[in-house]
Amino acid sequence: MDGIAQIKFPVEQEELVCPGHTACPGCGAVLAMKYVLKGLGPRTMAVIPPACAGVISGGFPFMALKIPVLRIPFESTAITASGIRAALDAMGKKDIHVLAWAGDGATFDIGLQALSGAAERNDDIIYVCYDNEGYMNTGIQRSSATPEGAWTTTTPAPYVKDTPKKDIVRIMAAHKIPYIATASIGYPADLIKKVNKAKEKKGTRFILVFSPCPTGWRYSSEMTIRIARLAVQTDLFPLYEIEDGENYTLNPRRSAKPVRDYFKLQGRFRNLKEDNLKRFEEMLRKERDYLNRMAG
Amino acid sequence: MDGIAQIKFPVEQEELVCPGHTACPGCGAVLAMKYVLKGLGPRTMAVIPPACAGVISGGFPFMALKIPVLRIPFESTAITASGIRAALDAMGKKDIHVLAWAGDGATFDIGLQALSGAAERNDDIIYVCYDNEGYMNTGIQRSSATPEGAWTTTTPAPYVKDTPKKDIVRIMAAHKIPYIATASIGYPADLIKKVNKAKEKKGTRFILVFSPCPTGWRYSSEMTIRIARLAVQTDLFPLYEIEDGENYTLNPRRSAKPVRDYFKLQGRFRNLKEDNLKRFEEMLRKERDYLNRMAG
Amino acid sequence: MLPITAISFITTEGNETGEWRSQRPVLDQEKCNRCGLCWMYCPDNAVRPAGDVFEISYTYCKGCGICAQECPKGAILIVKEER
Amino acid sequence: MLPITAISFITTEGNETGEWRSQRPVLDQEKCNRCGLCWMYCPDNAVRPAGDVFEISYTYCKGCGICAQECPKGAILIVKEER
Amino acid sequence: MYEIRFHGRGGQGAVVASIVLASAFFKEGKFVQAFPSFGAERRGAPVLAYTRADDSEIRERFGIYAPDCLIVLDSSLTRRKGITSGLKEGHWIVINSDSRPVDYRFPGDFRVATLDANSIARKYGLGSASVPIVNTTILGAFSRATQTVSIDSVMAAVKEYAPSKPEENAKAALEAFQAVQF
Amino acid sequence: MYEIRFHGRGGQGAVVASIVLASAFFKEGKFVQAFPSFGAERRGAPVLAYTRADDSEIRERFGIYAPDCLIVLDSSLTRRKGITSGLKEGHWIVINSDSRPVDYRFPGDFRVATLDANSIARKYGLGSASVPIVNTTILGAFSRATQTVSIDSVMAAVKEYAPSKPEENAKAALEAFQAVQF
Amino acid sequence: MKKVISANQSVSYAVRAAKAQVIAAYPITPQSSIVEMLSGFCASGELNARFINVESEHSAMAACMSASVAGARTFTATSSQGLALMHEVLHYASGLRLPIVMANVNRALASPFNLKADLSDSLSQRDTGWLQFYCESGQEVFDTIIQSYRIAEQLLLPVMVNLEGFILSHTYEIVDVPEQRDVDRFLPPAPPRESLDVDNPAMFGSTTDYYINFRYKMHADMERAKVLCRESDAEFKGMFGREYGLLCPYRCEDADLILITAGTIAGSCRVVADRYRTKGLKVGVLRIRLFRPFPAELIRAALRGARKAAVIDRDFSPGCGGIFAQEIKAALQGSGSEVLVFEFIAGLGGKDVTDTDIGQIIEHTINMSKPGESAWMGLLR
Amino acid sequence: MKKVISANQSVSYAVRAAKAQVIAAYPITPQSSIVEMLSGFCASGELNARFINVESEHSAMAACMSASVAGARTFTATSSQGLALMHEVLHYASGLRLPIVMANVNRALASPFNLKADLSDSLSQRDTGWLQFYCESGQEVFDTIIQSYRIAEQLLLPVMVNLEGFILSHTYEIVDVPEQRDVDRFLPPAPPRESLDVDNPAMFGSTTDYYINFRYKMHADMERAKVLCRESDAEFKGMFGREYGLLCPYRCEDADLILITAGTIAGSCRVVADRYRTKGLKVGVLRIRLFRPFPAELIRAALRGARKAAVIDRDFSPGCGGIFAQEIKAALQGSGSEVLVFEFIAGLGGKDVTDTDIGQIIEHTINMSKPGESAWMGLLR
Ligand SMILES: Cc1ncc(C[n+]2csc(CCOP(=O)(O)OP(=O)(O)O)c2C)c(N)n1
Ligand SMILES: Cc1ncc(C[n+]2csc(CCOP(=O)(O)OP(=O)(O)O)c2C)c(N)n1
Ligand code: SF4
Ligand code: SF4
Ligand code: SF4
Ligand code: SF4
Ligand code: SF4
Ligand code: SF4
Ligand SMILES: [Mg+2]
Ligand SMILES: [Mg+2]
Repeated sequence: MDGIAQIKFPVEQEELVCPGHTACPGCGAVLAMKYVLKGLGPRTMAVIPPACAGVISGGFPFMALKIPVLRIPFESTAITASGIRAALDAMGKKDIHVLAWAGDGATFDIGLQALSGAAERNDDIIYVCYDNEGYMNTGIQRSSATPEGAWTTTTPAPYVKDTPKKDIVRIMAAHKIPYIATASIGYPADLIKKVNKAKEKKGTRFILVFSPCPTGWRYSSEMTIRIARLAVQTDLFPLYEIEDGENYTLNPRRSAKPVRDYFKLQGRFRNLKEDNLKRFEEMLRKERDYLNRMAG
Repeated sequence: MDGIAQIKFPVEQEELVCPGHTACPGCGAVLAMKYVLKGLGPRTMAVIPPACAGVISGGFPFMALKIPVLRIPFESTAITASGIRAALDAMGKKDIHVLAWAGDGATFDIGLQALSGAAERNDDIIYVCYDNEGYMNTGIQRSSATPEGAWTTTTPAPYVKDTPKKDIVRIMAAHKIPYIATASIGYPADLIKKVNKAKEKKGTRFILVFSPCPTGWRYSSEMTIRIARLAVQTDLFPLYEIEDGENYTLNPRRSAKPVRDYFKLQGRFRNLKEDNLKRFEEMLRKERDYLNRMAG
Repeated sequence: MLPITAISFITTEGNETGEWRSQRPVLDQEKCNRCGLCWMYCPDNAVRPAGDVFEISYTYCKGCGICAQECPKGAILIVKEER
Repeated sequence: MLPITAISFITTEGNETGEWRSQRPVLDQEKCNRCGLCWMYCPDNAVRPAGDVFEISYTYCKGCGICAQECPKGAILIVKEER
Repeated sequence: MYEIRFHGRGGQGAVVASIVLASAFFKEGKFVQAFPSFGAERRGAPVLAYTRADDSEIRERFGIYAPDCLIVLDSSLTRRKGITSGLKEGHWIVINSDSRPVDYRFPGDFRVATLDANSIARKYGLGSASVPIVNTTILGAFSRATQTVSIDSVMAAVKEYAPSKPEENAKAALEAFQAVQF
Repeated sequence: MYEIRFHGRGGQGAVVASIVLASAFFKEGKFVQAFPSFGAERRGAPVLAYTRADDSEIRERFGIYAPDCLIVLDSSLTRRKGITSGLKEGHWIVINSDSRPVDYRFPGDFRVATLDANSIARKYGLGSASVPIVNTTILGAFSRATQTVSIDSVMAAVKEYAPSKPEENAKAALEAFQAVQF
Repeated sequence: MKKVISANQSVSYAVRAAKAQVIAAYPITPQSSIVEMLSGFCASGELNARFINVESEHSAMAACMSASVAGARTFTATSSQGLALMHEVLHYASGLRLPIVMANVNRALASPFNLKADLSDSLSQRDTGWLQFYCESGQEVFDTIIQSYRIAEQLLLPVMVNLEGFILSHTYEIVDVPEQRDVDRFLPPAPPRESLDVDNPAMFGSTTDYYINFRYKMHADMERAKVLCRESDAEFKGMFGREYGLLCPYRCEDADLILITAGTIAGSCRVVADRYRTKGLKVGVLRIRLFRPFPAELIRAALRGARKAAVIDRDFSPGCGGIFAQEIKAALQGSGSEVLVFEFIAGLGGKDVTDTDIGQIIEHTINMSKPGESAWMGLLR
Repeated sequence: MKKVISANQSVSYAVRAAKAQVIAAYPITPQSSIVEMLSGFCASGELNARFINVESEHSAMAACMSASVAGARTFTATSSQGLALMHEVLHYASGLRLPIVMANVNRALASPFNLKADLSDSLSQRDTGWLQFYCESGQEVFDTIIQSYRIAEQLLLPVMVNLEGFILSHTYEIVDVPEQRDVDRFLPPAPPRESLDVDNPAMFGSTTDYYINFRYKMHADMERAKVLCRESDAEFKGMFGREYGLLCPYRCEDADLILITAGTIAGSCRVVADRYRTKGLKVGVLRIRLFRPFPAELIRAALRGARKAAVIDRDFSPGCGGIFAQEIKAALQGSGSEVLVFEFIAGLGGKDVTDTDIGQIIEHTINMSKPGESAWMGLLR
């Protein structure tokens, strides 16, 4: 198909996500899954906890993914991946990627301990967290990934969330695992590149994928990609890699845009106050300095 | 009592730990409790999960501590402290310290998630982990705080533990809580000083107290203090503070001793191999660099 | 005959989500430069390479509008869905 | 009469752990400089300030030997417990 | 007992409509029940909601399989097969549509009422121009067509439940009451 | 049925002794049971352990309240009140002690056997000089005094269970067998 | 004041009226709207309580537990997986004798997943030492939560109030929400109890050889609970004109056949029972409202006259059967009762239990001379 | 080969003999020595299995679950709090139809804490869809674990093997550990089953409206389980000369009074029963070995001749009573049986159940004309 040859970036064309899935129109989480599976390919087994990803993956007798999937308890994403790896090893099955696929709630909150345990044992799994900054599947409640100043149904307007987003990447870095990356559905080529890099390593690999949610973030569905990019361009979601918890590689910095541009597109930030904005800029500066210091 | 006036360091003399408790002879964990309570004083409420600390605190109808204590589930140390704080606030009770007192197993492993949750909410509690590097109460099994190369009943000789100790301090630092400190029962004055400092702050405060265990570490009981000091002197357990996750203050470095001195006193390290030692020295160097980088 | 527990084998391709659509993307092959971005960014795999062009499958397209928003050539127009 | 559930009020001071001891620390007040380290380091609070000296309570002392080990003046001797 | 089934799409507010209608009946001293057809609601995906009203206490806790009325918030849904399933013969189908009742053919003898709720909703600035929110508006048409509940009660209920623009919502319902064709 | 109660201190290996003795009986075709008195064992703190032996299957799953013999691993424990509680009159108390049987007075008519297990254990390098491990040694004395199990069986069992120095442990038991006074 | 609200909203209003002081909860379908509404109340100050956004249900219950030991009035709400995750802490809460009140929105337990009504989630907590109520309407949910606080604080045992997911939780109906001052009269601040106190230090929940004695106390108090529940129900009627009882019999006095069930199925059963009554068949309905403690005596009394009973369980203990059916049979054994108990499993995973289903159950029970295996209703082909 | 070992060691040897492939476990008193021994076997290679040092029991069961879906033979062991923490995942394991085998060392549940034997921990998992065996000797523990793998893999349901903490787990006695090749003959590698497979992708445990149908399948297979358990027990006897049955009656044929219990108490009961037999009193003992699925028919049969039964429960469901007693009574109801069932709660929190206690139970049962409230034995003053 020479038409495809013209595609500006070379990517696996096989789709492991089937159409007909039940994600909302414009869902970023589906795109994250689409890209990650393009990177990993069909010899992948996945565990998926309750989440939008669970709903999207299909209800009996239907499945939206063309790989083997196990639906697991909300607390157990990483350890169930570890269990599969242990079984494959015990049965002598090789060349299979074990993917732990979870939302931010399952990763930052209820599944953090199991994840920390897998990281401590350096179990041979690829853990991908698609981050839509809240419990979306249950109707948009706050998670510890919800940014300060955001509305959710449990941080109701006008009070909104008053604590900053948990820094899961730094937490994982503290575990000194072989590979950590942040990525965004706004930059599929970069995301897929990082997945491929993770693929080549052994041990616990962690990728945080920024995945906007039109339904939960209160924006119009066509803006999903734009918003994902803005998060990176405003430094709210910097893209970088950490190897062995110590070697930092930052993506080349994109045109720095003011954070306002990002916030104003989303209904969830309608109640953002000036001082929030100030704290944000302060916070972003600090974070940038930290990353630069680390990148050395 | 002027005799006491001569004591080289001024410390609270009231004992909130009663004699008659059932700790093993030479137990470091009891000393940690003794010092921390000297720092916090009697207007303190504590939660204690299953652990040696639980056994030591007494069995009905006896109690070894002179403060109110709640015995809690193993997973729940931090959140039960948060719950007490919430109740005190709701009932308008002030000037009471809520102490979460847990071992390394309850902190690094099964209770990590609850701790992370409290830290994310910055709940107003003082969390002290007495670290004896293993599940001692159940008979010396490995925890993720058990150092590489150590024997435990679940990392049996000659194989021993082959993964490094989880870096809980870095994990907590990633939560950017107001105060974090490492301390040791080998240096009570420093420990109590840090407790007092923590006392003055609000929000989630975390102190990791190195607490040798003659029974589990396989050494003769009179060496408890000596071993605690050696851990610091060899840089295996550096003493420092972190404020707001970013401001590091390192204790003045003590005479640097070779790690061997520390290992050779303990039966649990009998199977330590040369390459372990190498990795240790390498690791210690890295850690020192990291701390220095962070400190200034 | 049901399996022993909920084990799914059938893909979701039978579920025609185009039915959800309230607006419809229309691709102008003239303007299109075959960059594939619409294909890359479609959350529903409703844009597919067909020979040397890209086509939109209205069987699945939910009308989110991303393809139109991201098309560098403005080759995709969003129109109201008329049924 | 028992409480409604296991609520402890009585301190452990009734439990004479000195009974566990197989070796006994003996404090030589002559050598002692009152630094209080033995008091500070005793895990069983068996060293107590008494007036202007420190005394060892054999009711609780478990004979761990820490006090002797840490005494800067070598004022504490460990002897075999004879019963 | 009077039972209504709502047909809408995710985002159109069919569930809210069923609740508003229930409280309209409640204002007239009726016993009421309103419940959605349970499941993850996605924008644009077909959804169902139900309302029950009766003069005596409602003890039924099972689903509604033979409704006395259908309220269709999106005309395109009328082409889904089985949309009328269970609807009692001779009863009402109230449709948000700019076509006339006669343009609709359903398998069975039903009474059809239509009104262009979209334009009315737009007129009163309910929802966005592209996606007007018609869930309150159409209740006016229901009131007029079925005569089961007064427009005043509907308007009162609408005002009570409208998250914003209560007056506009009520006016829209009233206009629908007047504009409905059957 | 023959029931033995061990009195020791945490770290002395009373529990292991109860198991070794059970397997000694087992080697003579007896049915056996050995169990500790349950609880956190701290060095120096008094601990109890039990052994049952019988010619027929042992179905009893309750505690031992009237033992046929006491084995005391630490002479200082003999001064604890109630140490002989339940011990059947006329039965044996085997004590690790450097004093003679006659030096002991117990409330009731019991037969006392003593041996200096510490020096024997030290001699064979069992445990440390300060803390000799006497749990295997004393079983030799038990065998001789009570005549319930042969020294060969004891030695065989000792060899089997000794974590280290099986020969020395066995020899110590044998020497105890010879040295015991009663 | 009467409102058209959902049962989940009814829960939230009740907790506000009860003036809970500490709320720790975690979202889960179909409970989420409770968490959302309550966090709203706390944020706006309508309810002066601390809301803890925990990271899991295990922590939610742990927080309620410690806050309760500290003396606060606490609340949480959950469902299915969340309740299951609390399991360990549920045992603690009762063992510590804490007056915690929890709403559980009944939902099927995974695996496989199903978000709809199924009582197996709360029934599989039946051995945890919690009182358990099962409600059938939004009004009853409100009233039961208010009653529960009073009972819990008198008895020092935790109470679980159950409502079926969606079928009840998401159904809007008329609820009379009483005036705050009336609620305050019925439910004053908790009577003082042993709690954490720096001036009187005590240790709660330590290790003990008296374990069996404390279990016996719990046993005795569970017996007392039945009396207390009746008393507070009566008092409640005095103030609010509504009462429920521990069992809710409908036309049972002269019934030959009694349908026994819990929750919303009871309402539908009454509809069908009346139909059969008109056909001259003496059918009654017995709804079990209080399941823990299990009112065995009342069950025996209620069934005294009947020849047959048909138990409809929206729950299932694999390898055993319907849970209500088993405990009812245990209550009847040796009581000299001759009643034939027929067992039906229906409505698992939110399967609608229609009037037709109930009709079939009645027919089946009439036609069979004696009970056989439990019959499963509404299996899909 | 015969050895003097503890029941915990017996568990470990059995798991080694069963060639488990993935073991994930977390230490807890009194189970710890199992974890220690098994991690030793895995480290030394004596057992070629992956041992996962999980950070909690919730993760231990989750790991067994996923490893089992991936096709491996898995094992875990736990006790009390650990088992309670697994609760949610226990439901998953059965719902996913996984042949996981677990040893549970029965211990009292907190709060308050008590480390000793109490069957309430496993019995409060009775609704989770696991088969449950209760053992009385180290030999039976070994044999039951071997049998369990076979049953689990034929049935595709998980099995829990229970042994009482300390009283059994830490008691050393003679156990005949069979030759590996004999075990291999009895227990070949697991028959193939649906599992994760990149060449045939499938999704396991997704959301479904067929929930009730899958529950029905589980119900049907639980019925089949009783047959399978008897079959494999018979086969086991053929190979190893030992069999147990689902119920273990002792001198019940002609008994007027039958003592019913589970676990180690049964042994002591036999001793006392014999004493009473010599006094001319016809006492029998019925030990319940398989509790899930509950062998109701066999219970009815076993009690047919008896006039009275005394159920001794080392467990307790607050607000209900002894759990064995309740289920036995439910099984008897409507069966025409006249047997009078007396209920006794004894040995909670490891309280020793002595021959004297059992004697009192017998006396009590003889002297009372009909059952009253459950009697609690051995309360401390
Ligand atoms: C133990 C447990 N608690 C709560 C839930 C309910 N629940 C299911 S999905 C979900 C939110 C998931 O959030 P996240 O992981 O961020 O995924 P998202 O839905 O946002 O994609 C919750 C709270 C559950 N299934 N299990
Ligand atoms: C849920 C649960 N799992 C396991 C246990 C058993 N347990 C009690 S204490 C303990 C180890 C505690 O280790 P740590 O926290 O390091 O304290 P330490 O005993 O070493 O002082 C374990 C595993 C438990 N009580 N609860
Ligand atoms: S709620 Fe958000 S994340 Fe979930 S499916 Fe919809 S768009 Fe995707
Ligand atoms: S085992 Fe170690 S930590 Fe525990 S009481 Fe003994 S010495 Fe202290
Ligand atoms: S994005 Fe636009 S230009 Fe690129 S392929 Fe699609 S339609 Fe053509
Ligand atoms: S509108 Fe959305 S769903 Fe439709 S083709 Fe474009 S991107 Fe795909
Ligand atoms: S440590 Fe030595 S010198 Fe100091 S007070 Fe004690 S005995 Fe005296
Ligand atoms: S020996 Fe140990 S217990 Fe005794 S006084 Fe010295 S320090 Fe204290
Ligand atoms: Mg999310
Ligand atoms: Mg520890």
